[in-house]
Amino acid sequence: MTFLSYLISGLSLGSVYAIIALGYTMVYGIAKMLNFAHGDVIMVGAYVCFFAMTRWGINPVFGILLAMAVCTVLGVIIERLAYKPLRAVPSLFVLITAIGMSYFLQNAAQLLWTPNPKVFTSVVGNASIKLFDGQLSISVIAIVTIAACFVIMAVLSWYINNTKMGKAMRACSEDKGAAQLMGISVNLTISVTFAIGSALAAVAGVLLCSAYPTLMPTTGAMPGIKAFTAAVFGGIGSIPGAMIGGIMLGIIEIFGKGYISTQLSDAVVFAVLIIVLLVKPTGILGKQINEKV
Amino acid sequence: MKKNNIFLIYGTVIAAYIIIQLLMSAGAVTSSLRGQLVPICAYIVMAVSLNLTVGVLGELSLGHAGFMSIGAFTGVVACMSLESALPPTLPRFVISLLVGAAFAGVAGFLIGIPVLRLNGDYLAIVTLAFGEIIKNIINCLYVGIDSRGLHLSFLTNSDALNLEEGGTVIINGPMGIAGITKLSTFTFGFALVLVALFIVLNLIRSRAGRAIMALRDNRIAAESIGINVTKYKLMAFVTSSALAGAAGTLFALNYSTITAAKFNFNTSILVLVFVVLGGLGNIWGSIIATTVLVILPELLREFNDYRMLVYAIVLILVMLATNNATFKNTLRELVNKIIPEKLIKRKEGTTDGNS
Amino acid sequence: MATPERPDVKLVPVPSTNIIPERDVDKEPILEARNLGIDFGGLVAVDKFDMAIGRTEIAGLIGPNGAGKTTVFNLFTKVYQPTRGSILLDGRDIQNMTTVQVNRAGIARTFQNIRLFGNLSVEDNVKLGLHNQINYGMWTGILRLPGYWKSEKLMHERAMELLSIFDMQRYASHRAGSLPYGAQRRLEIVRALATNPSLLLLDEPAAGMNPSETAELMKNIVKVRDTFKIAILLIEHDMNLVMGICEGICVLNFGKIIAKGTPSQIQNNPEVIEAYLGKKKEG
Amino acid sequence: SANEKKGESGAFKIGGTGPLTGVAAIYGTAAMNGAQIAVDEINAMGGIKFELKYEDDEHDAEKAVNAYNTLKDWGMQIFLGSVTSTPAVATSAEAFNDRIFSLTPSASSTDVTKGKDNMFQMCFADPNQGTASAQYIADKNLGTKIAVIYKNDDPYSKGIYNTFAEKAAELNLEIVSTTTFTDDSQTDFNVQLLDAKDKGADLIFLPMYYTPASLIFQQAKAMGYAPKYFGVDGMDGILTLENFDTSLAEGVILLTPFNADSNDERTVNFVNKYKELFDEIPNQFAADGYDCIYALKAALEAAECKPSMTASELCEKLIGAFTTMKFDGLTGDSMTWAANGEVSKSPKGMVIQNGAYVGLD
Amino acid sequence: MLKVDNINVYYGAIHAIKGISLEVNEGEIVTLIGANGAGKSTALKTISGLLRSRTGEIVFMGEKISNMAPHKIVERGLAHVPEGRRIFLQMTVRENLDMGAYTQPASATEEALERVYAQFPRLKERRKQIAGTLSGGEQQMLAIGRALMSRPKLLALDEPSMGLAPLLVEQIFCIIEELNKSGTTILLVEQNAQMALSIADRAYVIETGTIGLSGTGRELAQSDQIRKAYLGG
Ligand SMILES: Nc1ncnc2c1ncn2[C@@H]1O[C@H](COP(=O)(O)OP(=O)(O)OP(=O)(O)O)[C@@H](O)[C@H]1O
Ligand SMILES: Nc1ncnc2c1ncn2[C@@H]1O[C@H](COP(=O)(O)OP(=O)(O)OP(=O)(O)O)[C@@H](O)[C@H]1O
Ligand SMILES: [Mg+2]
Ligand SMILES: [Mg+2]
Repeated sequence: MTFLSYLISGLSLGSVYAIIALGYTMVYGIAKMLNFAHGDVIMVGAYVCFFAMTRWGINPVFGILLAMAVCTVLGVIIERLAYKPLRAVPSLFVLITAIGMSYFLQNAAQLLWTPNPKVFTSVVGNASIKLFDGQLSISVIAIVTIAACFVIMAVLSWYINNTKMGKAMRACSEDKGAAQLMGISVNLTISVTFAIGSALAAVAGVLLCSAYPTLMPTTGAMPGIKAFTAAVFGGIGSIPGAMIGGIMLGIIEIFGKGYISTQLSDAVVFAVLIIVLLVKPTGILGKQINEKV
Repeated sequence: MKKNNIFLIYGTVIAAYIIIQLLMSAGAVTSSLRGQLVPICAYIVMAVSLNLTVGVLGELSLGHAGFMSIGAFTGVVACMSLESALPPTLPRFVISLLVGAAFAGVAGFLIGIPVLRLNGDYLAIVTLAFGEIIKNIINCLYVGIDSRGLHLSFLTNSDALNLEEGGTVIINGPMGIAGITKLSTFTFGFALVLVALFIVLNLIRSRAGRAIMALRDNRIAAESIGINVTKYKLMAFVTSSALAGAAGTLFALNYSTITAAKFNFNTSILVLVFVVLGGLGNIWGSIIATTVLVILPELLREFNDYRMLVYAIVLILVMLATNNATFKNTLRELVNKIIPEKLIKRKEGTTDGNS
Repeated sequence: MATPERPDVKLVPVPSTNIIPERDVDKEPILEARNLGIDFGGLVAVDKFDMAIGRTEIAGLIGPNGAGKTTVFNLFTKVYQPTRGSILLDGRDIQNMTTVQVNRAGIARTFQNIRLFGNLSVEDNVKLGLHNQINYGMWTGILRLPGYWKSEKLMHERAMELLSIFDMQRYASHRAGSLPYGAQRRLEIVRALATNPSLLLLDEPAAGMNPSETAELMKNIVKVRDTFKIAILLIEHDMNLVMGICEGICVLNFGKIIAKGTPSQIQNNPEVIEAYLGKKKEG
Repeated sequence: SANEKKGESGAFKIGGTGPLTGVAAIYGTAAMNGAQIAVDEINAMGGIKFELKYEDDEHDAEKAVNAYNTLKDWGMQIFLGSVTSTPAVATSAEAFNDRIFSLTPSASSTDVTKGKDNMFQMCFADPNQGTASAQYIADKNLGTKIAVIYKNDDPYSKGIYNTFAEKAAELNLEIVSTTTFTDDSQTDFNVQLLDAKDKGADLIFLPMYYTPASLIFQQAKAMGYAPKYFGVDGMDGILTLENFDTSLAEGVILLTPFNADSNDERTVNFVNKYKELFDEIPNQFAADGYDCIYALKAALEAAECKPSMTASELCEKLIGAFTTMKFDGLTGDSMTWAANGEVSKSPKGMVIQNGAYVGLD
Repeated sequence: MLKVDNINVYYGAIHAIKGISLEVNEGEIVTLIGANGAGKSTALKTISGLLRSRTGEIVFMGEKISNMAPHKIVERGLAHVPEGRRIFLQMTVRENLDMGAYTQPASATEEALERVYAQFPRLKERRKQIAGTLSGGEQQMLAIGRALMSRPKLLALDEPSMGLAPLLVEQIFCIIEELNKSGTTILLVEQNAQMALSIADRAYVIETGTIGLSGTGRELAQSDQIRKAYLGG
């Protein structure tokens, strides 16, 4: 029973990591940059939805849509202003602007919305399903998050592999110059990538805060790093990989706490990560692409 | 290599030291600046050593603060344990520094083994993981000393050390180390910077350094001409982490307290920002970028609440400007216009320095 | 088509089963591949590959695109592990060697798509080739002990000497990545030579060169062989070069050897003409 | 040197450092705001005048020392300590060397005051809270099987836990489950709660701030587990958490020196002012900041200090005043200070009922 | 059809193209020859919009295309097979070809694909292989095939014969001539000047960033100066 409870907690936590990791890996896969501001876009999304629901009394569904709209615009603006001018230089430089952007968003949020935590109202309520005479309970938000994860993963995979824009994205990720020669507008493609990634961030923010309802300007930071870890764990750039990586990470974290030690759980998570990467150097689903000599 | 003009590097550092010493003796240095001299030195050593990994070896590391942490804690433990046995500060300081460097170097070696099998972002995540593990472990670690020697305990609390009457707890789990006697001085810090520069610059401009850079540029080609990848990756990694360890000791011995939380992901990122902003592989750039970026938040204190916001904006703008071709060209043309040909070399340096 | 100036190379007739030139016949071949093969998934990239290269031979490996020529180089240098067969270098099986060890044992190569250390200077690229020839330790370097100065001076001299073979001394301080294409190809050869090989593998050394540059290159390849007394195996699609300087030629098609012989034998082999050369050319 | 600069405007220059940005910004801003209200009140009264300057330390020892040095350059005469413990340990060592009198509103670790005669605390020291909590639980028979969840990378939390565990053993309280979390893993508490539940704990001791506690309440409820909760002063503020479902905290007992819902006239006045100025209900940090300024005023008056005195002169006088005076503030009546800098005040046991704090005794 | 007027191109401080002007008429095969580093590839990249010219003007089909984004230029019917192939290494052969037809309506893709497969049967055979693992020559075929997918009006080819087997080189030149006959205008950069001149209507010789000589293919092939410098004769 304990095992099952742990597994369910792990799945719920993991699904939150997974949903963030999906956006992360999407942007990484296409723009080839580690967008360290992703976690902070999540935070903004959660705030927008929070204000929509609690201050303006908007229905949660519209709250989410509004959050997605705001984040989409924000994501595209960030890309245009801060990342686009650096497209020709090594991605490490963009990493640094992304970090600057992350500082910026956190501090702007603090000035706008004060550093005081707010309690997020779950968009699907706090109900849970009780099994085995209430010995085991699964919260609805966990189920919704997992379901959302699967849907998003499926839609994203399909989109990238089958649509024209999806193919343009893959082409841009490999060689922007050659993609242009195919008639692909690199600017548009990357903007769309960021738009999708940021809209996903908004969804992730809402689900994250529905499951773990504290909302602060720094709310996105740690989940952002965890999601980055999850994305790498699953094989960065791989959409199903991000999902699997996120869920694995959640489960390992909970099992580490439950069966090893709550004090050492962080070390356990990261040690497992290192071991997995030693065995599979490109993550769980990452393709080992050998350079032809 | 042109961008690592050694005379410029040593010259700037030594001149800066002399000028600051003169100003200090004239009482013209504010407490604020004076208080930052040692951390600046420590961060310079951090940046220079990280540049060895990121700029010269070409591997992204997101856990450099982990090595700093190991150096800080082991160095301070050494320092505090030797307090009665070795009262004079200079040798005690040097021994602590060596202990810190040695432990961090060993950690670098251990983490270097998985590093060899991974590239790019996978390596980055392993270093990040390593930094987190170190932080977590030190938070659970208790070390004390009494007449019987050092005592160690894990996952408990300081009582489990069973210290004798009069023994002292050195590392107290999440409380870290408190009551450190400040041994670090600007002069010690300056000396460490010189040593670090000497090691890194000479390493880069030697047979081993060339091999390390070859790995960065093209691993397959390097193998094809018989360069042992494992050996040189490890060499760069261990040197880099040992120097970070020394920087950690210097840093820790400047404050009366340190905690594991100080050396978290954000600190690793901060040092990475210094390195990238200063230029990959560009040691002089690392020194300047570090100095400017450490002082900048202090200069921005006037902005009060907007301080970190302004810092973020400055960071982004500097990044955009330094990578903007038009901006660089305009700057070059401007410099060409204002300054006669033969002075350009030197003047360009100062323009960068003030940016 | 204009006949290129042929460098003065004396072709030695050889028995058709063995393409080693006569002067090398009584010596053990520098490299011998026996029944070599490799598969990629379902694709049999190289199969039943037998070849012997004489001590001072310039041999050619030709064949249509995708025939498996580069793959053979990758097998020789242990970039790929063969699925079947064995490779003897100087009579020693290289089965358990790594790329690095193979190089130290005497095989150096260039790459079809240039792989220089683009951010380093031309001189440093060559010095890296000398890495295992002139040795000193890490601390000798850091502390600038006398060994450092001595070795670096020696390296510099050797590097300049090697560069001068291809008349490239003037580029010594340039960034390798900024050189014109042809110069980059030559630099790769110099770097490979610096590792003091007994067998040099050149993958399309003349690609991207115009005919006059190619003619220059041909002279240089022969010069290298003559000065260093080493064996050279080259892949090339420029028939003027191949027919001009190779003593023995081996033709691959779909991973299998379809012909071995002297240039004139190859040029007149109907199977080779059909698969590779196209309608016969004069000259 | 800067240290010897005097207050020019006839006001005492008080400097404070605390986290004004980053994760811990709520605590720093609250303490700063509370102190500012007190300064404004006092300046309006006539008599002693204060000039207050706060610098951000980002909850980091290095930045705190920088902030402290900036304040020194400004001419700080009295140091309002750092708000959080780790930075306070670093700044108090500097202030000790510089002989600048320091009073921290809320840095509760004993390392802050240890060995420094000029360093005083307005809040309880961690051990006091730990012992007092255990004593209180034993006295009131609040629980038979106790679980503890603490934050392993937080000196505050770990410090209280240590003394709590010690005292609990002494009092024969049975601790059945001890689990932890860290900054990196403070979202999911299911494992900790399951452990407590499986071991049959009927009371959970939560030496932590209210943000993670609010998650614990929510997650325990979701899993159908309803033990008693016992918190410490960091729990204060949970009811003012925006949009918090206060029913989750129903029955939570906490030891806190400050109660924003108190009917005490000074508290009401302070709370109203704070709401008006900052649009928020003040927490304990704000009250601590407020009290610090009034305590300094009392001490300065008692020792007959002048703004023209140097920091080190003030330091000696204030040490004398603090160790002898009695002070009534928002966070306690008849507070006194021991020579080691620790405050003695009686914590108020509170229980949350119907979304409000109710005094227990 | 294409008119390049006095363009100047820089790489940072390096002045790579110093005032080049040239013209390509509808239906022609025009070739650019010149030594390594002369600026041939740079000229092509500028025409297709990958690089910007500081001065001058490029006009394609009566429309000014200098300073236009490359993808817009492609849409107007100018395809460029870049130096070094630049195929999408991690995509399959088929996907690469699909990318080539990006600007085309989906209905036209199948037919274009059949044509390319007919010209390069090897590509059909390897359509599922990851392009990065193709041999050098196979990659070159893919690069040309990919450009043909967009049915360009003007096809700019940068050293298409590099790394190809002799049989294939002949084939490639045949294909170029065929394409030309079926209405595609060709701008060809080649090291194999002999072959290039033999099929070209007109040719330009680029020498360190400027146009040295120009004339019909035949004229240049017979010029002594050219023979010495570029034909190795
Ligand atoms: N790593 C690999 N995975 C799958 N197939 C491969 C791999 N490497 C090579 N091949 C295939 O093996 C065959 C031989 O390739 P190779 O590179 O040896 O050809 P090549 O003879 O050098 O041709 P070219 O003259 O065009 O360079 C090709 O069909 C190629 O697609
Ligand atoms: N990215 C670049 N950065 C700096 N200089 C460059 C760059 N690309 C080319 N150059 C320089 O510009 C000049 C022209 O180069 P370009 O590639 O156009 O020559 P090319 O005629 O195509 O030669 P090749 O026959 O070798 O392909 C050369 O001197 C080259 O070194
Ligand atoms: Mg090949
Ligand atoms: Mg070119």
